[in-house]
Amino acid sequence: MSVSLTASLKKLGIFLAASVAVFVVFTLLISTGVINAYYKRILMTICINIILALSTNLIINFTGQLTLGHSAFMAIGAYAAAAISLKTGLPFVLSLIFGGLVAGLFGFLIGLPTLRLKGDYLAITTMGFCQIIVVAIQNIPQLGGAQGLPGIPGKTTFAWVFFCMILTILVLHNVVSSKQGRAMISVREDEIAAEAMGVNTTRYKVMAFTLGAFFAGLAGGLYAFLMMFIEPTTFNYFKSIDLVIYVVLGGAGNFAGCIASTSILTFLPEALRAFGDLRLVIYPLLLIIIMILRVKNIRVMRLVKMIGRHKGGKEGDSHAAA
Amino acid sequence: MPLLDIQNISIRFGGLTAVADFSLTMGDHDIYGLIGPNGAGKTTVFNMLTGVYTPTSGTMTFDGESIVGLKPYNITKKKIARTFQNIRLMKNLSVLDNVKISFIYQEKYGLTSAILRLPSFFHEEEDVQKKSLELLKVFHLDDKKDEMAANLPYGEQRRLEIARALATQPKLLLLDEPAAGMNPQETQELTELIRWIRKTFKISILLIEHDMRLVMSVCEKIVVLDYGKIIARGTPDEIKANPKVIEAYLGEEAAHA
Amino acid sequence: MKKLMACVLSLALTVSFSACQAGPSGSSAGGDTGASAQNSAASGETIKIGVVTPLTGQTSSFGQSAKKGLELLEEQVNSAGGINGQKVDFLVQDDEGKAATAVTVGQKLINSDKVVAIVGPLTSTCANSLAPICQQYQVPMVTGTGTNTKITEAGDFIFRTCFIDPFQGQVMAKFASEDLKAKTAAILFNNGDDYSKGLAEAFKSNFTSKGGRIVAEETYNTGDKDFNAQLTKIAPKKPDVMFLPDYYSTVAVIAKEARSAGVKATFLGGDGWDSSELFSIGGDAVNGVYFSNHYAADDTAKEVVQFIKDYKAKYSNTVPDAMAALNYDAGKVLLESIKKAGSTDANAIKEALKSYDGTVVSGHIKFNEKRDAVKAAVIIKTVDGKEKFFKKIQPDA
Amino acid sequence: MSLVEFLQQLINGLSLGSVYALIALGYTMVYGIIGLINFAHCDVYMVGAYIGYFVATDLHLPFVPTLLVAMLGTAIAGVLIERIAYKPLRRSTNISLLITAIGVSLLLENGFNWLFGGNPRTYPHDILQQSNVELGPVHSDTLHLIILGTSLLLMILLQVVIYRTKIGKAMRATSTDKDAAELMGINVDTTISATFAIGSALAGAAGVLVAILYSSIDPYMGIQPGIKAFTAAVFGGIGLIPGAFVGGIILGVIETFVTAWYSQLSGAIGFIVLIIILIIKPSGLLGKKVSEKV
Repeated sequence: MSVSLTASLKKLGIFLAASVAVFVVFTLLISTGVINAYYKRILMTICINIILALSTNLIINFTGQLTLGHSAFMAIGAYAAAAISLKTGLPFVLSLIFGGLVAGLFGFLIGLPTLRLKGDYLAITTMGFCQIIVVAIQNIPQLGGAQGLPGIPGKTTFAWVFFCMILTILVLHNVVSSKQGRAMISVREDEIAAEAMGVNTTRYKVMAFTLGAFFAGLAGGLYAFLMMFIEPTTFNYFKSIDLVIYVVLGGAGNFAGCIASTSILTFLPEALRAFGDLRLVIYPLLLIIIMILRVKNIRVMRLVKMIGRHKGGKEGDSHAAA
Repeated sequence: MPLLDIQNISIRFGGLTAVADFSLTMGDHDIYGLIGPNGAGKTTVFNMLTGVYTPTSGTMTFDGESIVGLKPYNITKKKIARTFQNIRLMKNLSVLDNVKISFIYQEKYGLTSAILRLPSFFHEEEDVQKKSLELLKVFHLDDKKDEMAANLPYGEQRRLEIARALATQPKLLLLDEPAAGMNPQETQELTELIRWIRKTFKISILLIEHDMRLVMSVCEKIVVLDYGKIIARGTPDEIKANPKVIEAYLGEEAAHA
Repeated sequence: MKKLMACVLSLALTVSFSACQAGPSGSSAGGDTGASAQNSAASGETIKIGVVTPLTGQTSSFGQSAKKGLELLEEQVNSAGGINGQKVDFLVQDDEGKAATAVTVGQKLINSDKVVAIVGPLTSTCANSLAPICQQYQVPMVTGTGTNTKITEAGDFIFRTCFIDPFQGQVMAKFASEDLKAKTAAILFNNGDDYSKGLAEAFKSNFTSKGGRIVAEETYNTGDKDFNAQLTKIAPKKPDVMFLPDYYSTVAVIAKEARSAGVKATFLGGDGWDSSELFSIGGDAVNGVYFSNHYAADDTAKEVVQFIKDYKAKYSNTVPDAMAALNYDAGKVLLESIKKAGSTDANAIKEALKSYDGTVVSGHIKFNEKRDAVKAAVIIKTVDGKEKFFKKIQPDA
Repeated sequence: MSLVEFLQQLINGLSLGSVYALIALGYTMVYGIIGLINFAHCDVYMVGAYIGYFVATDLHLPFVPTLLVAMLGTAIAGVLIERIAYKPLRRSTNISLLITAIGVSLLLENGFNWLFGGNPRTYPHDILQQSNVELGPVHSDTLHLIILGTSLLLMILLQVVIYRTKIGKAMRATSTDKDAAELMGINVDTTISATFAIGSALAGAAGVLVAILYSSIDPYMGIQPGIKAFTAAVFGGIGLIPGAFVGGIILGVIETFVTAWYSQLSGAIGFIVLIIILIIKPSGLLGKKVSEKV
């Protein structure tokens, strides 16, 4: 891994150029009608889901904390952004940032006490938190309660979701390839050893949670201004479970895999629509099959690696003896 | 002023007193050994020293400051580092990244610098890269820097763990059975390594070890624990001659030695 | 470097993969619709109408009924020669009862299938989310069951053929205080459901403004089956009536538990009570209940009789429920307006809808300036396991 | 709140809690042995209710045979699910197993919705005669008492099975260390299948009993009680059989009293209590603190 400034700038330049190229291609396809409004909406949903999945990825795959309540932060971001825009007429971009910040604040406040729980206990607690947020919103008449909040201006465009996604990729990539990211990964690998090496694990867990919450909040804001109408049950823990599925299928700590699995899984229900009601049977069936095949595949990979290690180990020994 | 001053620390788990009235004083550049039969409470002493457990009573000062009740990562910042009895490397990370973990607390740049890639990020990261590689070179692990830690042979994993602990820049290094599972030749190399570490890094070392040959040859002083209590302390020769130790623990092994 | 490039690549690949799918799946979208469209005479053009309704998920039972109602309508219209010489094709899409899915399938219908208008969505939540999209693309949308007030506020292409939540709440409050002479009332509603909450709020404000007193207002959440905590609290307050605005499968359980908890009040409800299953679940506890509905199955009006007869004939003697009737009505109002407009131009249809004036199964329908149907409600009384027409309540002018 | 009302609410809470406890027992048992949050457990509960429905309405069997057939059916279903979906993943991460369990859960829900439609079906509740039981000023009914008794009985029975029988010993060994158990001659596959069979049979029994209590069933009926029961299991200390019972009962009582005090909170109260408990006692009410050996 290179850490030099010039290499880093070059890398950034190529990434941005590639992103702009992808954006231009899609914009052309949209403006010429090759991608109609329906597919454009799916495309935008994919971008929003990628932001959500990457932020979940930071918490689950990089920091190793199983959260089943990430959609709560999406809800907070969506409602905060929509409400402030409707009440004060704050400009769109500031509303988005506001939504992200409020979500991030909640992430911090929730993360602090709950992140000392481990594994399944953390999972159920975050899931419970998600449910509490949904019920809380249902009881706030100023936010529309259970009936939902209509009349949000439809300001989210393809450019907004696309570049917010690029921004998310960049920021989270920079985070995970810095000391902060290393600290998060060390928490995932072995909390006790990490603490013994001077890593304040609580601090980095909360940092991952807060950052994740911020981007989920940002995605929530984009979603609100895309949908123009939001209601609480959209954000219940089933949405969180979807996110967990995206990142688990994407592979451990892997940006590209996460993006690919999110795109495919967001599009899959649309592709399966031709099957009618049966699609909701096919989807979980595919999920189970993929999980099983994935494990088989990992086993094969491990075997290959083991053979490789055997060779490498021998070389290593001879070297050590020399 | 001694580097480490432990006075009468005890710890109880429920009704069981795991360690009672443990006292130990170490100066700069000392190598001490902590021995005793299995379950005598040696690792528990390490765990109290590194903040994993908080002693029920007693005082511990390091470099003139109390370290009782500090979190493990804060104790590391006070310059005490350790290895683990059952190797605790970050198995899925590369050898290099394992060492870099130890530099996290020493790097000063914040999240903003990381996200915006400000100059401080590059300076410090470059510095860490350099230091880590140097350390790996010293431990003959530099050509394996990109290997996954889990794929290293056992002896190299032990070496990497020591390298990782040293990367935290300690003044006191706690080694928990570093020779466990090593063959005689590797143990011999380890003996050299420990002496060399003290000399090069100018630090003190406290060693838990079952391999008496290693303990007797490197340690200047030895403390013997049995059932959580100190039953003897002294130089290797004194310990070898102590009938209590022979009775409690050394027995037949002493006969072989 | 590699990682970032891989990100871009995988994104580009998957997205273009989805774009490639556009062609085939766009054209095969009619798969869901009834066979009736195909076996009727093959006249060239068909009028494509989108239907957005939940066929899966926790509200699927309502959506299935709605689909049946509309398929009956499709069959009837096409066997009578279609509209303006063209066959009608209802393209039914499943919104899973989720707001986001409603918008996605709505856009599929609008942008890929090029429907001329949309019937639905069935739930208020979905209708609220799809309405701004239909308005944006200027596609007339007629919801037969979206009772939330705000749906039609999205714009002038959005219509509703049922009454709004406040109206039912108002009708029942008026009925309670004027006909039943009730002085005290208790309300128990689903706090997480827009429909239930909407009715409860309207009942509360209307009942108190008529001089009544709400002695207890308790809530529960979707999926709850045990209401004893709330009922034990309500029982000693001895309300004259208890308003239970929720669907039959829930209120039947509440009614049963309420009776054994010692609640003696007369139960009142909304159109969600209407189902033949009400009595099999609720047993004796749901006799002597009054609830507001769109029409009474024992009504002798010819539209009602004919509809029930046709429905039973098509669906092996199943009695249609309100969801079937209301969506049938929404479809019918739309088709008659298309007929009147004489074209499938969106603006022409919109104008025809605005001036619609006719009688369908659920009564006489005319739209007010908010494009909400102005129509009478009926009060049903349950007697000996049967729903009986009790009274008709005309809307205030 | 008067004393009578207080007592009545206590009985309401116990009744609700016994429903939670009944479902939580199977959850916690599977968790205790193989460490999997079996998300599909609540759908096996739904399957049990459906089997009971068809047996009682189509075959006109009385209550006890209906219950037994439903238990047998769900036991088989549970074993099949484990063999087909979970077994290939046994050595992979917890989270992969969790995703698979979610997949199975969705498959059962949507599959039943596709096969039998989403309409709630009226349960043949007359197969078990219910009557009110007056206890002085307060009341309950026979069915609630049966459910309470059943969950108490099953808790004791499970404890006996796990601590007094050979298969129980095998289960405990498997839960401690699969590999070591295998080396000691324990057939781990059979043991895990037995665990699933028992856990699923419990879910089946719960399905029939609760369906009779609430009179109707639908394919999604398991979601909410499943979450509540899981909360109860964690609340009591997941993996501990008495924990599931105690957790269920206490959760039921707390939920009832808070709902009676301020029903607006009813949807969230279980979780609020759970989070508070876990923050104070991270391993649940009866759970022992397990500190990792360093």
